[in-house]
Amino acid sequence: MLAYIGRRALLGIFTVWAISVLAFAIIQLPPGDYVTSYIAQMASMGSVVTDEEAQNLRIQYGLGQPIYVQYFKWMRLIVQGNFGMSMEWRRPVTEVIGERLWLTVIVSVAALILTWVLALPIGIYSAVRQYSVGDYVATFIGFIGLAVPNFLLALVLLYLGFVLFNAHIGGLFSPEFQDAEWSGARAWDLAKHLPIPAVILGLAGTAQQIRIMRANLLDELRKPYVVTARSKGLSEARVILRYPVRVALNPFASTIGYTLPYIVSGSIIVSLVLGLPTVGPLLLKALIAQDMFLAGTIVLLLGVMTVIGTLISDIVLVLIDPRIRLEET
Amino acid sequence: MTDLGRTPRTRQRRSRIVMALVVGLLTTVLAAGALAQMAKSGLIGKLEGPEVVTDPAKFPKTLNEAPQLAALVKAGKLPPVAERVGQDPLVIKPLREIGRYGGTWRAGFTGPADFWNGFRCCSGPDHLMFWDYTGDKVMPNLARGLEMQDGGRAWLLHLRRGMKWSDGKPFTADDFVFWFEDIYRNKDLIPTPSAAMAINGKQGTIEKVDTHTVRFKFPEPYYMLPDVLAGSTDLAGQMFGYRGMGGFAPAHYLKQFHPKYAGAAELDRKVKEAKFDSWVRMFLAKNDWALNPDLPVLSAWKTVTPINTPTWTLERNPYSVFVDTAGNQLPYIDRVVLALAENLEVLNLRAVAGEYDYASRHVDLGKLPVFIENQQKGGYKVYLDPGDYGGDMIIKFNLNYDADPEIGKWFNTADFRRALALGIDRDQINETFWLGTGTPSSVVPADGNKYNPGPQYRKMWATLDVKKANEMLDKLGLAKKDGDGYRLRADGKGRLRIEIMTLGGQFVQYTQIAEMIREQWKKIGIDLTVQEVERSLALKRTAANEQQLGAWNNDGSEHLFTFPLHVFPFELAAVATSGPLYVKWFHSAGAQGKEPEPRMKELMEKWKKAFGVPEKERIQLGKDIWKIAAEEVYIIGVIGMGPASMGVRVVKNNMGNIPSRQYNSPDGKTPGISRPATFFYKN
Amino acid sequence: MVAEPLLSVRNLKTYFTQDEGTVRAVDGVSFDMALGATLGIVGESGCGKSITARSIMRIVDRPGRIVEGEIHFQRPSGSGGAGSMVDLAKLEPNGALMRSIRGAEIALIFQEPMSSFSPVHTVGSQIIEAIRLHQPLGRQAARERAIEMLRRVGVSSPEERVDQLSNQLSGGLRQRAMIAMALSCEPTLLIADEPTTALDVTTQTQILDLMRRLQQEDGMAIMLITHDLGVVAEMATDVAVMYLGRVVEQAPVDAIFHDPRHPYTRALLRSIPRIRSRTRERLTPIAGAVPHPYDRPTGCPFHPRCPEFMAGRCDREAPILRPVGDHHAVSCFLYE
Amino acid sequence: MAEPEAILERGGSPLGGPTAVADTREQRIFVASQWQLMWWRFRKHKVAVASAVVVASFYLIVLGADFLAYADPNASEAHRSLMPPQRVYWFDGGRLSPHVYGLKGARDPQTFKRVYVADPDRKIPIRFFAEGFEYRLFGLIPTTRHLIGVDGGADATQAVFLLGTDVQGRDLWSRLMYGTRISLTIGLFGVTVSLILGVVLGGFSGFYGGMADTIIQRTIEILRSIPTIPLWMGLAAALPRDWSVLQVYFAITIIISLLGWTELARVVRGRFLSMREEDFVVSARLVGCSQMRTIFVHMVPSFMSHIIAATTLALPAMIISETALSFLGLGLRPPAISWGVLLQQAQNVQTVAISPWLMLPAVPVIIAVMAFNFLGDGLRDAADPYGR
Repeated sequence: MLAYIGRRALLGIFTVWAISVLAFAIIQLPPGDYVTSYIAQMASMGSVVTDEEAQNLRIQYGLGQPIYVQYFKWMRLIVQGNFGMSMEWRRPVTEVIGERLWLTVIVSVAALILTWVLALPIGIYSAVRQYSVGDYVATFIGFIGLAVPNFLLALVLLYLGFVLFNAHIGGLFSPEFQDAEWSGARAWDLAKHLPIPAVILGLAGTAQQIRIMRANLLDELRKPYVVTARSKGLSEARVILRYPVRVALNPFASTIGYTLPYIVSGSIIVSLVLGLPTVGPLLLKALIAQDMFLAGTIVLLLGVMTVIGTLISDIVLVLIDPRIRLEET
Repeated sequence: MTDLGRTPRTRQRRSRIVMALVVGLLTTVLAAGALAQMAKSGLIGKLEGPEVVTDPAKFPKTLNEAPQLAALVKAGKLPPVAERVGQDPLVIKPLREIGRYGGTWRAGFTGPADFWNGFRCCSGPDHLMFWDYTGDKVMPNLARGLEMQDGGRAWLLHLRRGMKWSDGKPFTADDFVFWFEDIYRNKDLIPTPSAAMAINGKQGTIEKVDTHTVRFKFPEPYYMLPDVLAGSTDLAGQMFGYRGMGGFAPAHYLKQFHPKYAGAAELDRKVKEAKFDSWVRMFLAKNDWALNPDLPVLSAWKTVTPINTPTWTLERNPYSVFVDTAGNQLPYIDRVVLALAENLEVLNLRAVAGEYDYASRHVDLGKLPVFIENQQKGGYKVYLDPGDYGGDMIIKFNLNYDADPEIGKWFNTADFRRALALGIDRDQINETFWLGTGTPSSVVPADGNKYNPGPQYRKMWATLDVKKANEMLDKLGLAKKDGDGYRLRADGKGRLRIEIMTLGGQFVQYTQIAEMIREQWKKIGIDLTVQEVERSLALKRTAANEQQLGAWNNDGSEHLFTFPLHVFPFELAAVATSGPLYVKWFHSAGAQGKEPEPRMKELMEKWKKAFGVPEKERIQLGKDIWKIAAEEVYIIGVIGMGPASMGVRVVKNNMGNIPSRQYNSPDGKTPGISRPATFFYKN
Repeated sequence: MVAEPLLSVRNLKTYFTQDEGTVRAVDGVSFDMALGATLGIVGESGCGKSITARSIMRIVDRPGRIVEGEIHFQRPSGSGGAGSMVDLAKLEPNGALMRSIRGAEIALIFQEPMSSFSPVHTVGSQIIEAIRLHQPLGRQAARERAIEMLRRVGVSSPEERVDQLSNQLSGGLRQRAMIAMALSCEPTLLIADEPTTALDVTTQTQILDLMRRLQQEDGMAIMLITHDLGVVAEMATDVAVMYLGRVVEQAPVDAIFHDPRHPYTRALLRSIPRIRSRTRERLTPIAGAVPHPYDRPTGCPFHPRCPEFMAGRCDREAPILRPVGDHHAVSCFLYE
Repeated sequence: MAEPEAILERGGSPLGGPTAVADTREQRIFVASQWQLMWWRFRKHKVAVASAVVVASFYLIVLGADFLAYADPNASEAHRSLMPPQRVYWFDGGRLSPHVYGLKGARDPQTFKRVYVADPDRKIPIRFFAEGFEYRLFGLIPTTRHLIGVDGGADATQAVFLLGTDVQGRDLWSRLMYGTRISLTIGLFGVTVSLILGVVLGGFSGFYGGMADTIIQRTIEILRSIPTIPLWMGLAAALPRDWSVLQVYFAITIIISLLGWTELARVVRGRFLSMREEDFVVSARLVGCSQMRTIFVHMVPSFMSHIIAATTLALPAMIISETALSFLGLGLRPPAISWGVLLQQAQNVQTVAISPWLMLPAVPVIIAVMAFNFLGDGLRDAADPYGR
């Protein structure tokens, strides 16, 4: 079993590496570099940046060298635990991201939990009562979340929040807690701001989860062991919950890994609209400003989060599904 | 319909009659014209603002200070206010009343790229000279006075005695010398000398006369210097410190980061420690007014939490040299908190919700109705500050475009440019995107502006006249049209297609407007392609001379001489260009680039000349420049004197000394020109 | 034969009603089973054997349902007085009473030994669950019972097996475990649905021997559902031959093998290698195939394939099961 | 097995070893009923059937966008900026003659909103198959006929605006029609690309397994580990921004599908894996069918259905992606019209506050996504009863 997890971990590391390359590539894709966009910014504010100045900047930022050189420099930094300087924020990348990363995780996880709370029962119900009215209604609700463009939904909720409840506009904290020290009060303030983003994000993922649960369960429901269980004289509820559902949960658990990036991606858009201090808006800005270390690090971190998510789900899977334990050990 | 149906129908009819009446009223109002409408709306008041008192007789005899500072003085942590301010305070007569101390000014900003936000509100303004509230007259500011010598070849700058940096160290001529010798002249920090320090391309020098006197010396007369010091130029004070500019810098503090003073090894260590890639990066970061809380400043507020954090906070500078006529040290407001807003919609909605005490930057004109609607709820009032510049939106012809000779040829044909200008239905655009608050206009600045050539130029080639436009184009030899009614190229290479480059996400919705113009130009048989690009690309293309038409605004052009880049080809790094080759020609004094056509050349000559002549002549030259610009239509003016860029002002009702209208211009650092240091909270 | 049968099915009809049409999986099945007897039910795949079994257990999947008929089952004297009869067909499929019978008095083992255990629970836990469901035993007691049962069915070192997952056991072992679970509550009727089909020959015989042995020990009746006449010959005391949801012939095992009456029965016998046969005779398959469920023939369902087809008769009316000797009944017009 | 279908299964029984004649006959039954049953099962899924209809009608709109639109989607006019949707009056004095009232509009000097009031005396009759701007029906037949229209035409006061207008006074209904065309074709195009990728790679990795399988699986894993949005942002930002709208259009779809294929590949692979083991494939192999034959004659029949289902389920993802990209300003840009573009232009406070009708384009998005999902589910359930 340990060997198995070890193997998965190795794979994860490989994946992370691959992502780091991809991340770096992604950032290099757009034309120009940070200096170009910096000059553009200056220019649009009526300030002059001459070619010589630009050249200087490029040298100072170590741009201009071939991409792979830059990549290896970056890698070396990272290995030393230094993710480099954000060109736009003129601070170490780690500081810039800082709290935002955790807020991202919090928002995502909140959404994830919500997703399950909705998806599991609905999925089970609509599998057991396939084609019943309930099945339709349940899946319908699930799909609405998927179908509504979440950026629009977010904006509308934002506005309604202001009109109806005079709520603080956007963000995850009230101004007074914006950069206060962590405290019970601050956590509570965060909790109060969490529902809207969580709902918007959660809903988007629910349909997918419902479908997975439903399909798995439909699959299991046809297995002979269900008949066996029934023929023992168990009550229907117990038959369903103790056997097929239990088995159907396994593939479900394995989706954690894939749900996480889905939600994190979604969180970027929603964060933008709701102005959440997550890495989402930061990433978008960084990509536009071509602030490569910042953008690169964020993409990398998101990737790592995903890999970790996958790893966790693998481990969970091993724990709850003895079969794998057998095969793998 | 059933009987049941009737009653509601009659009711409907009645309500319709009422509504019809309303409409009648509205239409008449509309007829009365935009201005009348503004007046009615009461959103645009009369231009007003605080004044700098220069007559020592009117100076306050005693000085007061904010309570918390007084407490510190009592505690012995701070010298008495008189010592801190010095013998020659910068006295400002508040707009309406003497204010009360205290309060926090809540506002929003969009991230580290948004430093202008803080410059405008809170940097003092810390120019040596600065504009009065009309934006026309240059007044002493940090400097006590500026004295011309030697026919404009030298200028004596008199500093205020006893004036101090925010850390209590004296502000003296040495800070100018340090800047000039060790920053400005250091090739690593400043690879290219600034045009602001030069006259006719010849660099000037700065030297110390005595502790409180500095001399600027130039090889040729530099009459423009006062305006240059007042405007948002490279000599505009600490705000451009992040680029090594400013005209002065806190020598006593910065020396420790300068290789000349700190040992190379020592400096190297510091750089490593601070994780910078080079000492230059670090030095510039340390000299960044918005980024470095330790940097000694002269502005009314100083940064305490830097711009690269979720909240950019500034607090009163205890050594601020600004005082009101009653002798109260300014600013009145204790702190300014700019909270990071991840996007503009959130920022605007927060303003709507009254979460900001004063907001104009990033406030979207398109949301004006929403702001007005929520005035009560948000406890704020909406003001409009139309700019003085002629173009909230302008369209530049790239006169050097040569990728397609045919197109290039037409761009260099005055009548072609004029015809296109006549093909734009400005009223439509004004109504749609300025909600009728702008003025259809050529590029010339507001009538009040001292360089305005005269009322007749406002509408020159700036009215809708499809018939005339078509005639002109036909005459030019573009009479042939294709099946869809578009004009064909003279070289027989099919339809005459022109492309306009726009930027998204700006104060003005250039792309959408351009789309509207595309529709309008159909009527004159011109096929316009709208190409929205993002900034860095726009820049690349203009520099590479790949742009055909470019949409932008000419804000700043009301200060024609300190902000020329939207008047004629002056700047390579522009998001919209009138001709990169002309720029090269202009700056290389004819050595490189392409020689402009006579009238353009004339315009450029006049501009250059103006720096070396007394104000009277300069004003005349300015008028001439605008005349040429208007007649030749190198740049199409679309809508001008509108509030589109930072002209929609949302201010809490409890804020005092708020002008009902202020001079809106980047050169005036609006609202800096209204001296935010005199704003205060009534309760 | 005992006067009062343990199970008597009367005219049982289980239909699957769907948009496509109604599948009459079981269409008027009738038969009796004596205590301790072994009834073999034979027929081609899909003739309704399994559905019959499931109908008795009342675990027919949707959309199938019993539309008609009675299933009289005699509950053992222990529960509710001797010989109290219940009509299972009338019971609520998931009602308390039915559930107390299901698994306790009527147990089921069936084909897929591979998948008839939950893959994620240990074999033991599943047996224990069954035991504790019907008997007032504590965890530990139930566990011992389970182990003991496993031992009885010949599982080596049951102490370990009990904690293993089904997929750690061979097919044979699983089937044994299934039997252990089925018999753990000493049912009076064991329904074995193709219990050996999926197993190799040697294991088959082992399992059959096991079942026979347990039957002798516990004296329960076995309903042996299979298409393998060989198995029937070995195990059954009586045989019911089914075709398209009907019993076409029912008789003691010898009668079926030595004196088959129904043409279909004969065809069946001809189609398999005769046990203990001396002369080498060639096997003849039954002409044609089982009709499509949605277009079942009129009259006698077998007539399209019947060698003795009487035009105008067999394709018009449906024959009914009538006695043709002691305990021997056939539904065919040949015997009227 | 309890499933009635099971009755068809021929495995196992030593009885009735089928004669040659019987063989062909059964083969036919088998193949026929494969699809027949699928259709039966699909029919059971009422909502799916309804969805099928919806989807179909959406694609009718795609075909007839310019016929259904009654105004030039780009014709802007300040004096009808931000008109709310007009109320249609169906009856005029008892007899059916659908019409709307002419609108008078002006900007309120106090609120700065544009105010429109209906003028009951000016009825504008809605004509069916009326004259309008010229276009080519299905890109072929030049015509000026439109489903509906008014006599007035472009004149601001003489026009109908079923769904109101946007800031530039452009008719939302007509823009919506064109938006539908682009958004749904993008979906199709994108799905086709990812379908090809998915089937080829998935099939490859499923059928041959081994090294190929490992590599492809890892690739999928990595692709899925990267949050999609940044990937899009990077790739989309990489597009030359001076590309024409059309080029961008295709580039975007390709980008979307470059990431969309993984799911399909997984499904396909899964199918192949499970089918490799199924009796009829194995036997087909044993009999010595060529692999091509094995795949196409034996696997594909039951397999197609899954592809169809998976594809249908992939489409809504495409649609959502398109809107998301446009929102980020990385997708289609004006003057192109797509659902994404329309929504992006509605993505501001003043729309929500003052002109909510501009958010209407969300409705077709929602409906389409739902319809495709239900349709897909229906197909999938139909495709295999055991919900594998």
